[in-house]
Amino acid sequence: MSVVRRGRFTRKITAKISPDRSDGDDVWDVIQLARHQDRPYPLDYVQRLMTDFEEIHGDRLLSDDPALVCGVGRYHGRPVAVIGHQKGRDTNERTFRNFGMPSPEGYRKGMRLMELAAKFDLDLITLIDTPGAYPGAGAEERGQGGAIARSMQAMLRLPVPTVAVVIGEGSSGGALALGVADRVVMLENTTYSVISPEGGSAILWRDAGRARDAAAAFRPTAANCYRWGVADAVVPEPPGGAHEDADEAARLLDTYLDRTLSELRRLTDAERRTRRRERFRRMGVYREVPPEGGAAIASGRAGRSASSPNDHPAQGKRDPSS
Amino acid sequence: MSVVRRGRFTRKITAKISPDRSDGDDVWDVIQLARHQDRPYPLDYVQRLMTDFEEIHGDRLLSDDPALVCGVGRYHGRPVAVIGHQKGRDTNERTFRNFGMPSPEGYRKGMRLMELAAKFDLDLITLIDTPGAYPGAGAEERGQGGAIARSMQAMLRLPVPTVAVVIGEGSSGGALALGVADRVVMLENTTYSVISPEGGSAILWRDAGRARDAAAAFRPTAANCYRWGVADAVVPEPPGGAHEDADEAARLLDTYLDRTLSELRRLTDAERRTRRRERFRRMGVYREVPPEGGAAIASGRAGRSASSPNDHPAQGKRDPSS
Amino acid sequence: MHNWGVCTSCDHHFPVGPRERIAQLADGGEWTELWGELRASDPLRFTDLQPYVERVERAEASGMAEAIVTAELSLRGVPSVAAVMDFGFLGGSMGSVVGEKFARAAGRSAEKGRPLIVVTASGGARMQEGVIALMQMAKTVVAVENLREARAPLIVVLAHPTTGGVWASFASLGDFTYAEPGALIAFSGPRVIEQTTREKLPPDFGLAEAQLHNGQVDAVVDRRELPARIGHVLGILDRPRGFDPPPAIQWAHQSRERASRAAQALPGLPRRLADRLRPNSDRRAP
Amino acid sequence: MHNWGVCTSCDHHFPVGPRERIAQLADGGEWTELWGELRASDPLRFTDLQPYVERVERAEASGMAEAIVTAELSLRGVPSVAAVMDFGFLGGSMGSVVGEKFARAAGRSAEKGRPLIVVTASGGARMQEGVIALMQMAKTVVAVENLREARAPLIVVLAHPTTGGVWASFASLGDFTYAEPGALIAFSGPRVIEQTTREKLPPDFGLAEAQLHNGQVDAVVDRRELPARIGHVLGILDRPRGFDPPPAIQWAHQSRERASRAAQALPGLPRRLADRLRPNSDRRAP
Ligand SMILES: [Zn+2]
Ligand SMILES: [Zn+2]
Repeated sequence: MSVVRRGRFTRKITAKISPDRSDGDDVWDVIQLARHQDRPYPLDYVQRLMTDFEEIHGDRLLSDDPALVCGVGRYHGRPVAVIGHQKGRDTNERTFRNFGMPSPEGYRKGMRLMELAAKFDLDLITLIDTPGAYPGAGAEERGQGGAIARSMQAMLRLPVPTVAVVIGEGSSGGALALGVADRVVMLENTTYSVISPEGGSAILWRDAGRARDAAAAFRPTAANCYRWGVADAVVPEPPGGAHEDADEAARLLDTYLDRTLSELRRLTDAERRTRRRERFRRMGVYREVPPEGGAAIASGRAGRSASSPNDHPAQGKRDPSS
Repeated sequence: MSVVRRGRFTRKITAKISPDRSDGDDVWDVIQLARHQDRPYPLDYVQRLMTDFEEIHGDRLLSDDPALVCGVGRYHGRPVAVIGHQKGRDTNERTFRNFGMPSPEGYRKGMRLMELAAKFDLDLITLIDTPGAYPGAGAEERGQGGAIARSMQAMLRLPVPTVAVVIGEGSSGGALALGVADRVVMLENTTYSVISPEGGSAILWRDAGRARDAAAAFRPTAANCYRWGVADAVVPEPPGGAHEDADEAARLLDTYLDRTLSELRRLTDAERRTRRRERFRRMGVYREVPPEGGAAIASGRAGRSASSPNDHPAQGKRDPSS
Repeated sequence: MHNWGVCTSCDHHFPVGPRERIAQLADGGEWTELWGELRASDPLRFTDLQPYVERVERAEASGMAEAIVTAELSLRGVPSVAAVMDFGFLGGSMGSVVGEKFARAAGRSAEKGRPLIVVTASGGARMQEGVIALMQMAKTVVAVENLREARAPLIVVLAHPTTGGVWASFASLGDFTYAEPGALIAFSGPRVIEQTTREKLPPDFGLAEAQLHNGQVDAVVDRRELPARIGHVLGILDRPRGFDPPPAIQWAHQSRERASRAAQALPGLPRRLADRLRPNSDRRAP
Repeated sequence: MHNWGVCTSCDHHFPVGPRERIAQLADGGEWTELWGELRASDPLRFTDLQPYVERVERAEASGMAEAIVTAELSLRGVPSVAAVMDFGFLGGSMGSVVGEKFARAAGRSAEKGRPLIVVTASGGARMQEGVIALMQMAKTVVAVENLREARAPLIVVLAHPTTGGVWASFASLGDFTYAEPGALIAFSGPRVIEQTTREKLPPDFGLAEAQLHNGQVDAVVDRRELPARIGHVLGILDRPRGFDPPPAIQWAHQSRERASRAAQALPGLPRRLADRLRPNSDRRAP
């Protein structure tokens, strides 16, 4: 196969996605593109996709975290809620934004926006682009782990349609905290990974310099995440990457977002919540070996669930090697 | 009238309550009793009323506040949730408990317990005894006002039966944060007030030394609060006051609590929530003057609401002087 | 009032009466007062340095009805209900009338599905109504719950000062919360804190700008910009009527640099905070 | 294991394997393993310093099945489900098997209305399963939601160490959360923090005792007291069966002094905190 296809989105999602980005250099290229400092950030997409936008500030507990931008906007004539990791483009703004690494206060601001989304029946769009949640002593003391866990919990409980878009690098729980959505989509040149390649290098290779090797091992590109069932769709970017033409990047995302939200709105609140839970409940690849002296256990786990048309081959599947 | 009577509770609530504690000295006496350092505190009641008790700690955000004790216990063979202001008896414990003045973290721990109460269908009992929420710069920076407001909001949303008991002094929003319950009851020698007499003296008399005058003006005794419709019942204390016999004080409270919780359990979750909201919606005494050139507006506000058998004459009433 | 009650030289925000305030917010300055016939009562027969009834009578004699004015108006084309407090009436204290008018305003909003715009200015609960004033805090929270179920927006503007029981009830529960520059926002005022704790407070204690830093408000907004800002939010939250309006995406066919700069300048970007934060700081309360 | 794996001299809590742990918790040391047939797969064909499949094979060869053992047991008379992590199996890392077994355990709890007892010991997500390991965090949160709807208690015991994606998912979401003395509890470990921020960390960074102070756990509990403590909580939460048992209020006809002292000594009174707090302190994070 040479083109990533995905049901009714096939027409639009026909970009030049190599389906086999397992080569280490290719993966490294995508990582560089995902981190390109001229890539559009959440406020760049908001500027292009929304006719109005009003940011909220503060968690009502302790502080405001500029690493997460949260607000309400008008999208295709409807009110929506937006949460995005904002990295900052110049040195001053990067420092101000803490390089897009949220503190617990950021996730708690996000949960406050989710309450508004529930009250006002706003579709929720999250825009993911972070090297991870901020690793600081103060962040730990103020419950970084619990903030991420409760952000996922809040997304699972939301009655409204939710779409998570990886627009740059999506690393670690700091990314997933905003990723527990009805649909998870990745732009073409983005990554979604359990850890940054640098972090993986330090831990698995015990050597900070093996980031390329780690990247080649994790293979966290959009195409691979789609193949693994972690992403529901891959949205093409303009030639050369989103940083070459932010307007076109936004337009391509818009096509996917608008259609997907319309589709999700056709479901009831309860249906969306149930399917959202089922989607993540199915994640994982494992073997079931026969218990000692018993027969192989093979029932129920393999294949697609009838209740979800968006099931993935890689979800809930027993590995063929088992 | 010489005895405070209250529907089906009349039999038990026949203590020696003077119905006319408007005399300044009497009010001051009650204030002293309400603050007596040998009075039973929440853990003293828990010890006597519950067969088991497990305290929870921490707000999962920032800290643990020992000024508010929160936990689950077994009461008459059923699980219940308890939140109480704990003042501390000796100097060390008073310091540790911050004299029963909660920080925002205390109210947030309380809201965490309310989540447990909702999950496990636990009746909620709050035990109120505080000079007020802690007035500190840090408490303000961490959202003391919002913590109190959201604690009230959480109590209004609870599906389970809730009873608030003023067991000592109930001053200011720091007390009311735990007081938005299905039933509000006061022990005989307790007070419930918009502010402590000392605070009222400093503000209204511009003189810290007029606390007795302020007390006489606020008249915040249980009997008066009952008369004003702020308390649904007054629970008698042993001769001399609760500090003279904690066991007997607990037994007298137990009689009221057990019966009231049983009664509340007969309602549906929705009925309780609706009536709880109506109870506080009706609070207030005001006049409606005829608009200029118009007729007097007299409809609807006076008298009892048919939907609540526990309506009070003083709730939602137009003042007779209007 | 001249320049909306804002000093033309230093932008200091002077107090503004509730009727002027409503006129500032209302399209064409036109609005209809609601429940102006509600007046304070004296349930406790309260006397401190003077009888409560006399305080009320003197305040009423100056033309004010109570510490809150409720109204129907149109704000940037959106039919709305407003509840605006009056610090000039007994320190904007919340007694039974404030609680009842707030609750009625919220009820009207909920019933008609219209936004409730609240402007607070209050020293807290009205002590002369004793524990009955305290109960108004709970009453207003019930009203906020009504708004939530009706999906009616609650916009709160915190004017100077917003303290005590007002801050600890409905003023803290807005869907969107704006503060006027320099407004004191606190549950306990600075004097009480200094007397109780012997703490030396920072000069900006409890001020709107500090409370933005503390995550307690969404923005500090100049009074002259309030109608535009609130109108902007209401416009966003407005549901589509009938059928969806044409998408009309504002494709900004501008250079990447311009687009990026424009994005940085979106309303709400908390530029002022940048100065307060250390590089790479792992922020905690100052 | 001798003395539950706790040093008889200094009370240090040594690591304890999941099967010994379950036996410690189970009445009579009797329990039934569930889903022991689940084994790790290698969806990424992952190799770092050695192939993932070889790491798994070596770990399995030592008799462990995976980094979590799930079981049915009776704890102080309450039929329960347990999910106990094994730091000895690839650092207790959470891959697909941990996520699936946790989800099945929660499903069993929800279905039967039984408590789920979780003991965590984990370095975080299993990196060798890449982003699929990351997704297990969301999967376990779904499982916690199932428990909530079924009203089944979730008791979490945090053993040393509980870090990364485990702490940032189900381990943070217990109804009651206990930590073993000295357990490291953090999302980012001390080494990562020091390398990233150049911060000098306090010696008790992230330890159970500090996290109690930070409001992140309900209590620090000695391992030998865990069955009694958990049994106590489960006994409280147990619904009355059939009809209410006789009230049997424990009227303590003791002197006021004795009663008061007894109340002070109730389980859960955080005495240790007292030493850390300044008099009249308006506490914030240290
Ligand atoms: Zn000036
Ligand atoms: Zn030792």
